[in-house]
Amino acid sequence: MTALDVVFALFASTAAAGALLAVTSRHVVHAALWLVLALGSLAGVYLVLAAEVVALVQVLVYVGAVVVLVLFALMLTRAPIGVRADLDAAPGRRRVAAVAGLATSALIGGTLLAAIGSTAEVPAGDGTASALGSATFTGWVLPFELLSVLLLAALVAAIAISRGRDADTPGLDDLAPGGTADRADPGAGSAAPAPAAAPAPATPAAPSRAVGPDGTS
Amino acid sequence: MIHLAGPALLVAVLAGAGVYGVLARRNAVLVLIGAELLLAAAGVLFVLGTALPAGGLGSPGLLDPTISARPADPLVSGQVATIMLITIAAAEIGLALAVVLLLFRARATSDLTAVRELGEASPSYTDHPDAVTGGSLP
Amino acid sequence: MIATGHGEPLAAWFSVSSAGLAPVALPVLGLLVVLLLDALAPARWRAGRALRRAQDGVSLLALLGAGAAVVGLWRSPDLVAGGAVQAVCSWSAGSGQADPQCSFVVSELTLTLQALIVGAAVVSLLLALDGTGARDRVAHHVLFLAAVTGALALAGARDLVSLMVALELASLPAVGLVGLRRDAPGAQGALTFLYTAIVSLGLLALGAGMLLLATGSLYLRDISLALADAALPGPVRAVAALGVLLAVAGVGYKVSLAPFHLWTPDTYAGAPLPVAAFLSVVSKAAGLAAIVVLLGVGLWPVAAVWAPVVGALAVVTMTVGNVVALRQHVAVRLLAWSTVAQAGWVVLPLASLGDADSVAASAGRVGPVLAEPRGAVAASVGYLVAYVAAGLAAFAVVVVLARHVPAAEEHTLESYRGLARREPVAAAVLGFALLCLAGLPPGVMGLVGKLIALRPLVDGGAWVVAVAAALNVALGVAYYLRWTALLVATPRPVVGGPAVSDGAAGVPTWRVRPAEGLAIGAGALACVLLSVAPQLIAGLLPNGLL
Amino acid sequence: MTALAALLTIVLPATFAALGIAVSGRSPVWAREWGRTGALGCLVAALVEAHGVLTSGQQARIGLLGSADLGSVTVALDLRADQLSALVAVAVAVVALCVQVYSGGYLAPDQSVAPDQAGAPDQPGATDQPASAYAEAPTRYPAYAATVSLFTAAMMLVVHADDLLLLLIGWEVMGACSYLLVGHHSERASARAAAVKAFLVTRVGDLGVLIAVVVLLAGGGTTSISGLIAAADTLPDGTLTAATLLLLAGVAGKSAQFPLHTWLPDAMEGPTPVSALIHAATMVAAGVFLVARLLPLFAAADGALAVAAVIASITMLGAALAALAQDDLKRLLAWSTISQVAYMLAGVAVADSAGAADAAGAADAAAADLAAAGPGILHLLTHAAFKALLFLVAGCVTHLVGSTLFADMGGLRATHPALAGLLGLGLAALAGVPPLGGFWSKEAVLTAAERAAREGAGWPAWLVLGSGLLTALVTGMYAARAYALVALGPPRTAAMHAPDGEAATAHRLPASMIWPLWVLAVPTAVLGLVLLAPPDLLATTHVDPLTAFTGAILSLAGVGWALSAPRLGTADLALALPAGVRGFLRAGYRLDDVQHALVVRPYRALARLIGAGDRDVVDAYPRATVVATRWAGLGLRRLGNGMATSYVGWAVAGALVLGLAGVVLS
Repeated sequence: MTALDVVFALFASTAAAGALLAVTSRHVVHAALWLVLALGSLAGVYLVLAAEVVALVQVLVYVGAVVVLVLFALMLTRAPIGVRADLDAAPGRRRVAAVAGLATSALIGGTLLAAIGSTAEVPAGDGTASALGSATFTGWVLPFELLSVLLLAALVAAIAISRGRDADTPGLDDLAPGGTADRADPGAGSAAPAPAAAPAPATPAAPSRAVGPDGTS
Repeated sequence: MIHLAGPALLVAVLAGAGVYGVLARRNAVLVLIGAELLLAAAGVLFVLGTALPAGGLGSPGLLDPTISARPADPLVSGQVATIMLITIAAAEIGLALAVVLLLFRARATSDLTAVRELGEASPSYTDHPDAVTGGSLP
Repeated sequence: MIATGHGEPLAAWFSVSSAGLAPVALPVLGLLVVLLLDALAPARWRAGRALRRAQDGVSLLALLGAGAAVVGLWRSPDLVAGGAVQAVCSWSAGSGQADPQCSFVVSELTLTLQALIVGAAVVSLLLALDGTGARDRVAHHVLFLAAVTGALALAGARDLVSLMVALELASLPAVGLVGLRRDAPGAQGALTFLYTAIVSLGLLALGAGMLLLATGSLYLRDISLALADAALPGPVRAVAALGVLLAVAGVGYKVSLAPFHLWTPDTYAGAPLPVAAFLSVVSKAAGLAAIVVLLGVGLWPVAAVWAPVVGALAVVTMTVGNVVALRQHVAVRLLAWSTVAQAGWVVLPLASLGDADSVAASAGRVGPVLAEPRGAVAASVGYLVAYVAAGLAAFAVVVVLARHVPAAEEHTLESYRGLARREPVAAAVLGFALLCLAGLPPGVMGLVGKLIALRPLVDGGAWVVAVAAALNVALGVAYYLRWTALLVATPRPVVGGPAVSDGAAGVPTWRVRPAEGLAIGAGALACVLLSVAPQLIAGLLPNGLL
Repeated sequence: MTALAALLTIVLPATFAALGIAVSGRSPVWAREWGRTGALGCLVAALVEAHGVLTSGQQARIGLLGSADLGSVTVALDLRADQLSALVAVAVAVVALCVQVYSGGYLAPDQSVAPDQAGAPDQPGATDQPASAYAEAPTRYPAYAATVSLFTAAMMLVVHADDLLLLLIGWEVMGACSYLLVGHHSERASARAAAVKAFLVTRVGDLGVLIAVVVLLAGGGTTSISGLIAAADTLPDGTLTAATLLLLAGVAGKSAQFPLHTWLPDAMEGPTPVSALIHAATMVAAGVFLVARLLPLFAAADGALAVAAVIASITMLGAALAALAQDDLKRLLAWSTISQVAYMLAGVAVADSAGAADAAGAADAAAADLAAAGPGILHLLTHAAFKALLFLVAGCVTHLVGSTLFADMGGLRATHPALAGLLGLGLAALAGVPPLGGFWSKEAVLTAAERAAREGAGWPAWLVLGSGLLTALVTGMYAARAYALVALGPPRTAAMHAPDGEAATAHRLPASMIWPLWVLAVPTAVLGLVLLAPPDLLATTHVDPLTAFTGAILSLAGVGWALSAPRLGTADLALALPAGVRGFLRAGYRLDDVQHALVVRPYRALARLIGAGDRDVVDAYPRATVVATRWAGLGLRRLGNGMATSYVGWAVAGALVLGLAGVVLS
């Protein structure tokens, strides 16, 4: 039991507790904040494991960006502030989920612990920025470049999806190929999305239209 | 030097919590929190992998203390993988939130149980509607 | 191109072959040009169709360029000599490795898969061109090219990080494509797809982490060498096995293996039809590339662990797909479930690698043993080629009909009744494609594909799996035949449904656009060609995998 | 030239099938002419091929599609033309032409000859009713004629294939065509059921052939028939035994041998010309042909020929007895087909290639192998002639009477003496009355069995001999009984009455239905002459005088017994049997009931539960195979409940099971 072990135990237990609270909290904003705690503590875990750069990225990207995004989304979707029971699935489903979660933990933990045994101790790795930079731009240059394309594509996709559709600008589907002259019902098929304030329909609305091919729905 | 069992346990707990979070939530945004935890578990595992000497758990140096530890992985594979994983997760969550917003705009809800008209149990896909009980599955 | 690294613990050198990466890089270039065109184009271009034409042209050119690069690489000296181009490699002085570690290798397998992906992508793009609105054209083309880039990169990826990133690159933009419909079904389809993709990424990453932990490397070659070492302790081997199978689970959703397949029908139904076509062929080819790279090229020394599981998965997948497809009455959903069933066939040959003898014979050997599972991988890829050709042809007809014929709006199979009288050419292509999928003559391609998929199993003695697969042939024939028979059936008098055609019977009231005609023609041509010369799909990968 | 002719026998009917569909539109007249032209061209090509093969004595190999390289094996998609294929091709072409011509009259929309509705549409027992055919003929005839052409082409492909894959394609196409043809009267529930039954039962056997091809491919590394025959002695025993037994399953299915024979009597639901086509030369004969073609493999495999002999022995006697008790002319003919095909199979099964080689003095082993199948093939040819004749005559009788039940028939000799004569000729050939063709071929089979038995072939040969002799007796009985019921006695129905009544003029048979009968009567009578100058194929086919005498005496005894029955007080010999036995035989040993209880009834119950779906005949096959799987499909579909996280849940569960399996397996 070294000092590092103690520090690690602190961070790890905080992260684990934060994770458990984040998935069980019945308060949406709290859930997001518990996630911040869990991911922030993970940065500490990375530090103990001598992955300085990873810890930095974790703080910057996760705590700084991802959680903010989540909070924004919660606000934009008018998630109720306060304790709500309808965040979780039905009790039966939750039990199934708990069994699945426990099984996952047991399988992964059991296999890892069996392989690790009782004596294995690890030295601190080399997680300096210089080492990581060199590695990224030599051995890992291909995934790095692919990642840049991925980020660009995700950006384009997010913008394109969230741009919304104006009545006068045709979207992917309802622009009839080459014009509307040869279509039977150019406009009738494009059921405009329900306005944001409309209540959720009790039954799926017009499901048969939902399978409309491109061009009609 | 820290004991390996700690990080391993952390991985197991995070993965389990992530799986529970994904399956037990019905708010589309909260499901994403579970998914993030699952990815975080994988990140810890990667970093743990780099902390081991070359050859991983199977390397002789790890199990036999008399052999001096072999040099660490010069490509720092695990840490690079973690960073990339974090980046992918960020890209994914951005896209996911855009989709959730789109869903919210179209159906005024982000409750996954309320929007399932694409499913097989939806009456429009059954050849004999009376043979299938509608959409009231849990 | 060799650059020296920074010192002892770091990579001593690394090399990048720009020619080898050209097929992956060209779509990225096209994507950037499309974006730039949109940003910089003068206003008067925007008013007319010039900008759209330019964007279409650039996208097609980028894909064709990638195709040309693939053809060019096939002639490269390394490949002609039976080897492979090591496109992105590094060598670490301190790692004790004798060989360089490569994250991208251009081998015969890579090129075969890339050629298939490029071909399928070109046809998918042609199908999408006339369905894409003016404003979304940029987004569509950018996402399309990005997804194709990911698929192309998967074919050559040889380390788990590249595999992971490329797999996501092949998936995330596809989610965006599904969401481009921008309505509730589109959002649901995209969300279903995305959640499955994220959780699968989690599983894949956990699996990769386990493998890293067990073997100390993320390079497939090093991993397989480490796992082939008989001295590996049992518990560590268990970690590796768990890693391998979690990785399989993480990749399985991409090819729609049961039980990771449930997103497939919903997403296909929610997506714009051309995107569904893209998902069912290009995306599936990417998934198979990932599985083949992971299992066939990388982890086959531990095949004894995963082969029985993959065999079971394959049989379960094809059974589930066939059984549910029997009850489908909506064309797209039927195609979706049929792709599930076909996915089982695609991975089926890999199950033959579990033969204890071949694994025992290879244990402890290094180097060229990696060429060993050629037969099974070639069968998998061969079946995939046949499936992609038939799937494209079927989807092309469905897409074009749905776009032009109001009667096909509801998209049930019933709206295809008597199609042969109204649209003889389309019905002929669709019918032939369906027969190919079913594996019935004259769709010889499908029959041969099924035979070559079964062959490794029979050779390897995996009789149980082979017989189960053979029984599935009969099951699958049923729903393909049902659809095919509807094409030539007598039209029913209209009962409360839309009239079959506005004009006189047999006179089309619409004209096929050039891009659509090209797409249908290409699909039909591929089917006919491969049926007349089935040796093309049977004789793939003559020189091994590397 | 030979090669080209062989190729044309396949290509011509296929082309005209396509033309018939594409060009004739809805005109039955055009469709009829396309069909007839195709069949005529096919016959000419087959004759040219036969001429080439018989004069030059060589076999031709025809590279068709080049070769397909399936990884480590090469599939040479070749055709071949030798004496076996040429002779069978001629028989197929003759029958096909006769059927095409005859169908034009039988199914034509000629209102002037439409008989009165004698039988109710779904009257049990009465099988084919041309009456309903008339109503449908204008729209269905093109498809019908084209299907017959396609059927011919498929059979020609089977006959000429030198590669198992090609053979399999023809085999499957034939199955699909038979499904369509048997279900021609798709408005009748019984016709749909019969079509489905024929398709499903034969498919069970086809699965055997498919697996056998895979086994041979795995064991022999090739699917080339020539290659496999050449390598027959070197193949591993296990492969040979497995493959030949699986092939026998396919043969039993296609050739309607016990226990897969049950579809054939029901297939009488098809129009009578279709029955002639299926029974005489094409589908049913294909099974026997397959055994003859692959005889060296069967000979090399332990026990395969013995199994074939046992199957044939059981089938020939059992089917003959069942035929004796039938009260429907077409069903009687159907059972007689089963029995006669069993004779063919027996003739092939007792083949002794070594003895044949000695006797023929043939230079090469391949010719000897072929010659060994001689008796079976000779019977195939004579049977093709007389069975086609019988069915076409039966069609004429049906046309006159409006029913296929014996109860409605009688007195044909008085009203239509020529037709009665032709019927008598066909039945006499069936019974094996000398000197008709059927006599020589049947005695050749018996002689071969006797020789094999004497030369130590063991008990299967004795079994075949004993069963064959008994069957000869029973065959004579049922053939003569049929004649007695149809041709003798007083006319039963108005249609058969007085030749001067208006009914008789209304029922003048069209010429196109008459002259095919005379064409077929010639080979029925004189095909035995071929033994005077036998081709190589039949070089070793002998008729031993003593055996022939025994067989002829037995069959004549049966004939006499049945013919004298009226004088003994009962018009129908079958009435002499106890009622229970008669019913048992008539129902085909109640095998259908067994099948019904085990398969059909559960299916029906399920179908009722699920609710009647689409009644369309195109859905029949899917429905039949599907029902059991539907419930599973329903359950599986419930998984797709539209909720994303639920899908993810299954994915995670799958991953956990996979991971657990991996940990356990390692």
